[in-house]
Amino acid sequence: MSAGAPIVRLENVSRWYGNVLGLSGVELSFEPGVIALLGPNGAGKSTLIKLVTGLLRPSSGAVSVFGEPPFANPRVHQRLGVVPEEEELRPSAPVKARDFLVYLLRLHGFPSEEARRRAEATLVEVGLQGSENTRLRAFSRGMRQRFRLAQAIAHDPDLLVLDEPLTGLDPVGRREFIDWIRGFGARGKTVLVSSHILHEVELMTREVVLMTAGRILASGNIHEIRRLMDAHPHHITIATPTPRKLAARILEEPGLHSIAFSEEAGEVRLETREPERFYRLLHRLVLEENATVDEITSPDDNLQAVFHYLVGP
Amino acid sequence: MPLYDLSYRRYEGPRTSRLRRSFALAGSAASLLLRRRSFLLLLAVCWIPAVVRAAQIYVARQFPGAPEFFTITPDTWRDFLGQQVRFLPVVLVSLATGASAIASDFASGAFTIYLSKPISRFDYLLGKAIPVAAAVCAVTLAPALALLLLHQSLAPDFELLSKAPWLPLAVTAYSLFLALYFTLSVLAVSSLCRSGRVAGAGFAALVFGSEIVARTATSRAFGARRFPSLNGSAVDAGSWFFGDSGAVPSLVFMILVLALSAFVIDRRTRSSEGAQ
Amino acid sequence: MKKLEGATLVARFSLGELLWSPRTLAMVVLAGGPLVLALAYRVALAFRWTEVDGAGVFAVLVSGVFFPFVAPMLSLVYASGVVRDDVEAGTMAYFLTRPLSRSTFLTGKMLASFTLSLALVLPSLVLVYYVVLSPSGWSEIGARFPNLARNLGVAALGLIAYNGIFALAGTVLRRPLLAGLFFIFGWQAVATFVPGRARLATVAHYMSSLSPGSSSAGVFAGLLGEKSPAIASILALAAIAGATHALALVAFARKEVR
Amino acid sequence: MSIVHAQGLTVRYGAREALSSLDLEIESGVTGLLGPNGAGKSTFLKTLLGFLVPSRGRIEVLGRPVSRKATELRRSLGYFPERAVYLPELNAVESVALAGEIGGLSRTDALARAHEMLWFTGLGEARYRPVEEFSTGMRQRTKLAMALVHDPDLLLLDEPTSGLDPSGRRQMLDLVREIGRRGISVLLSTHLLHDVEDVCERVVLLHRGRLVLGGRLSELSQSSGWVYEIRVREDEPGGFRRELASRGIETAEEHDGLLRVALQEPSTRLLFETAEKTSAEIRHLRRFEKSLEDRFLTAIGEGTGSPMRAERPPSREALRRDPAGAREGGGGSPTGEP
Repeated sequence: MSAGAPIVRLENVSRWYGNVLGLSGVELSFEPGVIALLGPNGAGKSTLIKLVTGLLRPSSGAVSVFGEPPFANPRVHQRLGVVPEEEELRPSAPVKARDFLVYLLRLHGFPSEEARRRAEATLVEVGLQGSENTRLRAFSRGMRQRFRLAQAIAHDPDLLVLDEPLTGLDPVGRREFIDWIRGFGARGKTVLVSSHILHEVELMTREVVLMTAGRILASGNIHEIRRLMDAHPHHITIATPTPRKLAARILEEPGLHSIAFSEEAGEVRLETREPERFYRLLHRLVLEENATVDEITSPDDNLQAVFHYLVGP
Repeated sequence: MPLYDLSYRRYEGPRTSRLRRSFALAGSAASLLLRRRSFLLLLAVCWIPAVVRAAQIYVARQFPGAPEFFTITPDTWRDFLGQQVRFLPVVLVSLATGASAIASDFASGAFTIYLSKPISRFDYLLGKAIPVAAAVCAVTLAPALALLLLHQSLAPDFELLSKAPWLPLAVTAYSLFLALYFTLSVLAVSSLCRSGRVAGAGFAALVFGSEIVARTATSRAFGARRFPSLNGSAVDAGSWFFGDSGAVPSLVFMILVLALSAFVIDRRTRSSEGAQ
Repeated sequence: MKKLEGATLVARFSLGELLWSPRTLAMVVLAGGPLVLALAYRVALAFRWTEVDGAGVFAVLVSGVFFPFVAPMLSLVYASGVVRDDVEAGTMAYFLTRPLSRSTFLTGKMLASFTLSLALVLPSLVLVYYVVLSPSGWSEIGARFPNLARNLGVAALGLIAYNGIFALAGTVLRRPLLAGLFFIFGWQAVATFVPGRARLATVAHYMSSLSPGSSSAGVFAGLLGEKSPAIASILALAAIAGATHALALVAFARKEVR
Repeated sequence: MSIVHAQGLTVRYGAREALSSLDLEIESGVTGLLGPNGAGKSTFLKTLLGFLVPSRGRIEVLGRPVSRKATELRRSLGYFPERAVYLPELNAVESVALAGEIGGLSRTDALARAHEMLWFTGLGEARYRPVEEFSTGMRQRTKLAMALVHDPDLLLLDEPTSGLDPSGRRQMLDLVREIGRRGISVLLSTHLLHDVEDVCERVVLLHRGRLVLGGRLSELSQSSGWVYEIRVREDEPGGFRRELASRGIETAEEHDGLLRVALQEPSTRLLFETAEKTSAEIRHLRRFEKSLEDRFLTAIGEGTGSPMRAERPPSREALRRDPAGAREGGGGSPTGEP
């Protein structure tokens, strides 16, 4: 790829299914790293993913991956790994997991020996050791999901596109794959991942694309996005043994939007439009006036809140 | 004024019997079929032979001097029922009602839902079989009895029934046997598939295929006098109910098909119980 | 990867898939049906129930069972699934995101379905031939060999035409199976019976035109009145096969598989 | 009160034991059923329903023994299967009403309850539309209505939030909580531990067909020592952590700049002083509680059990192989089609 060109670029892309809107006027480009694709059901995430992986063509606009249109394009697919939307993976014939993966690798042009070696190594990687000779049809949901991941990474692609890759995986598997995805992105590769489980997305990346109704709502670093959202004051909760006293000191602070305290719970809840200023004040109170602060939490500064504010409840 | 609670409420009302639950399943399938215009059209077309027969009875009764072709004997009913099978009405209604009955429940996972409710496998199959059997009866038993009534209302005396008092019974028994035979065989094919279309195609191919084989076997080149086929045997076996013991081999073949169908249905629904 | 290499890779794998899929059992029964009839003929012969000679029986089986029923059904079941099978199994998206051109992929799939239907029909034909003719002795078997060879050729040619038609249906239509059944039992059965040119739009007509010693038995008897010339029939079958396969490739290259 | 009682329960698939001599007692209320893939969760649910026959052992539900013949027992059970299921060709009301009738309600009662259940699950507006046209979220709600319509005493939920978007998930969990409040016991099988922390009072954790952990959720997540989670904003990354280290305070980094700090005393003042010195700002500070995930990992032998584990459990080493070497290594590099 030429230097500086984005790995994936969508220029004014729209996609219709008859009368049904899939995507509308999407402008987007990705650089290497992990990018999370978020949005409610029906927001157009899967359409976008199918456009990028070359399973669909745009109704208007242009999609390019590695600088080329991806639809039915072997040059793009050579460097692409996909976990598609379809969860079912049940060939009618009793194909063994290893044989199926070897076949897929051979379609990538690996000679048979190398394909076999890679297939076996990858199955071990995803935790399917011992199930190489099991028929795909007989796989449980969790095993199938691991296999779906295996086939996406076995040829070591430069771009990974994952549609809900963690569905059906157990907590151990989730943790491993979240780590793996982060590590893969850190190696200079590109990962586009869609997920509904926001706290898991937070573990993978801070770069997100938020979609709704076929449009891009926001894209970029999650903390940056939060900062841009001035309309929503930041919620902050302080746990302290002396809530009344602390609240009184904060009350005069400019930018304060609302404040409430509870002696029983030992906490102060407040909303501020100038969080930077507030944090500085809080530090001063602790260091200069000996206030005790046990906990500082802001339920606001996470993906859940951003998603909630932008997409709606 | 009280504030009513509109969230989840517990149910304290009465519970129905198991048989009623099977009927609920059958009723749902039946109402879906009757809602379909194409199915009603099919039923109407399947009644055309009965209308022709009615004309025959009318002519025979109103014009005593009519040619022999119009004569009414007990065999008229046997031939009528046989024709309903030979010329496909029975096959078509069983296809329309039964091909997707079990297959689509497997594909959609409805089978799991049903069995997680308080009904047994048998209750479920009963609920699936009733609409098919009813549809088969609707194009065999119902028109045949209607023709019998028509004949009796036009006839000046009870000559036919006094000569053959067993006729209503034979008509009923043959029709019910046909219903059982086609219901079980189409449900067996349905239980082997995961899509109603494939099941329908499979059943049609079985009927046509066995017919082609039987015709070839009975052709001049082979000289076999009889060769069983899904449909042909069902036509042939009719004679047994009307007092001809020569049709026993066909009857035996049908019973073998019934047993095989029952076995297949049992195996398929048993193994799918846990696997779903 | 070379195109040819890719297509054979796909064909090899798909062949294995088709071979071990549950429907193969039904297909073996289908292809074995005529063999059962042939054995029945031997029994009838042994008990002197029949006087007809083996050659006549072979002709009946070929024109009454193999050509109008076994060959198209086998082709239909295997070829109509070239695209839909993978869509229904959920495997299509995995194949279409591999670096392999669409045409290569479909070529492999169609090659597999054709090979398998051929592999079921031809041996069955040869076995039936042997079973019905063996009572007449080896000399008769040898003498009539050209007849068998010609029937094998016709079967292969017919199968490739059917393969193209049903593969095209499978690529373009959502319900290829129903359309295919209609084609076999509806259109071909009717068109070969009615006088006029309708029969020229069937595969069965050309197959029976080419088949030596067709007998008057069988479902497609009406056809026998007018045969098309051999060369024309061969060309027609080849044209059908070429056009349908090519159309399927073109349609698939642009198809969005959901 | 105990609603499920299993003793020495063994269930096999062929030669494989999916449940092996499982002894388990489940109290009424909302209980989370956890376990890694293949632990036997779905098998357990299917055994409760009588779909699978145990090869050894006993299992009682609501005080009655389960068997294939125990049809009437299923009147008290509601089952929400994992896979997407629907009744073909029916709309939402018809589906739920039919489920009710099969569940033993009369036609009129079933219809009335079907409407009630669909309002309850939030499908009121869409109840005359065919279920086949529904989105994932709507299908899940229909499934829930079908599982509830005959008013079971025990509801078995297999991954009810799978495929739901964040708001759909929250609404589903709210429904589960509400159902629990109405005196229906719920067994919630899921991989999303956050969901369990949200709605469950108790958990049972299966591993390799056996029970490895069980009890009240509140008792399972306890704080240990003076360990804090902290996030700072600093101009020079790492300075804060280095300064703490120089003061002899142990730290460990989690994801996204989150630090885990073990203090020697309850006061947090030290942290603020350190922040002042390294011109950092504390943006998040919280007493660390052992999460359900930690308990989960420890119980099945994947975690370290220490709140100060330096790293998350090592992923399979091979995942971090060198890709460049692998491609060339095996000889024959793939070439694109011309």
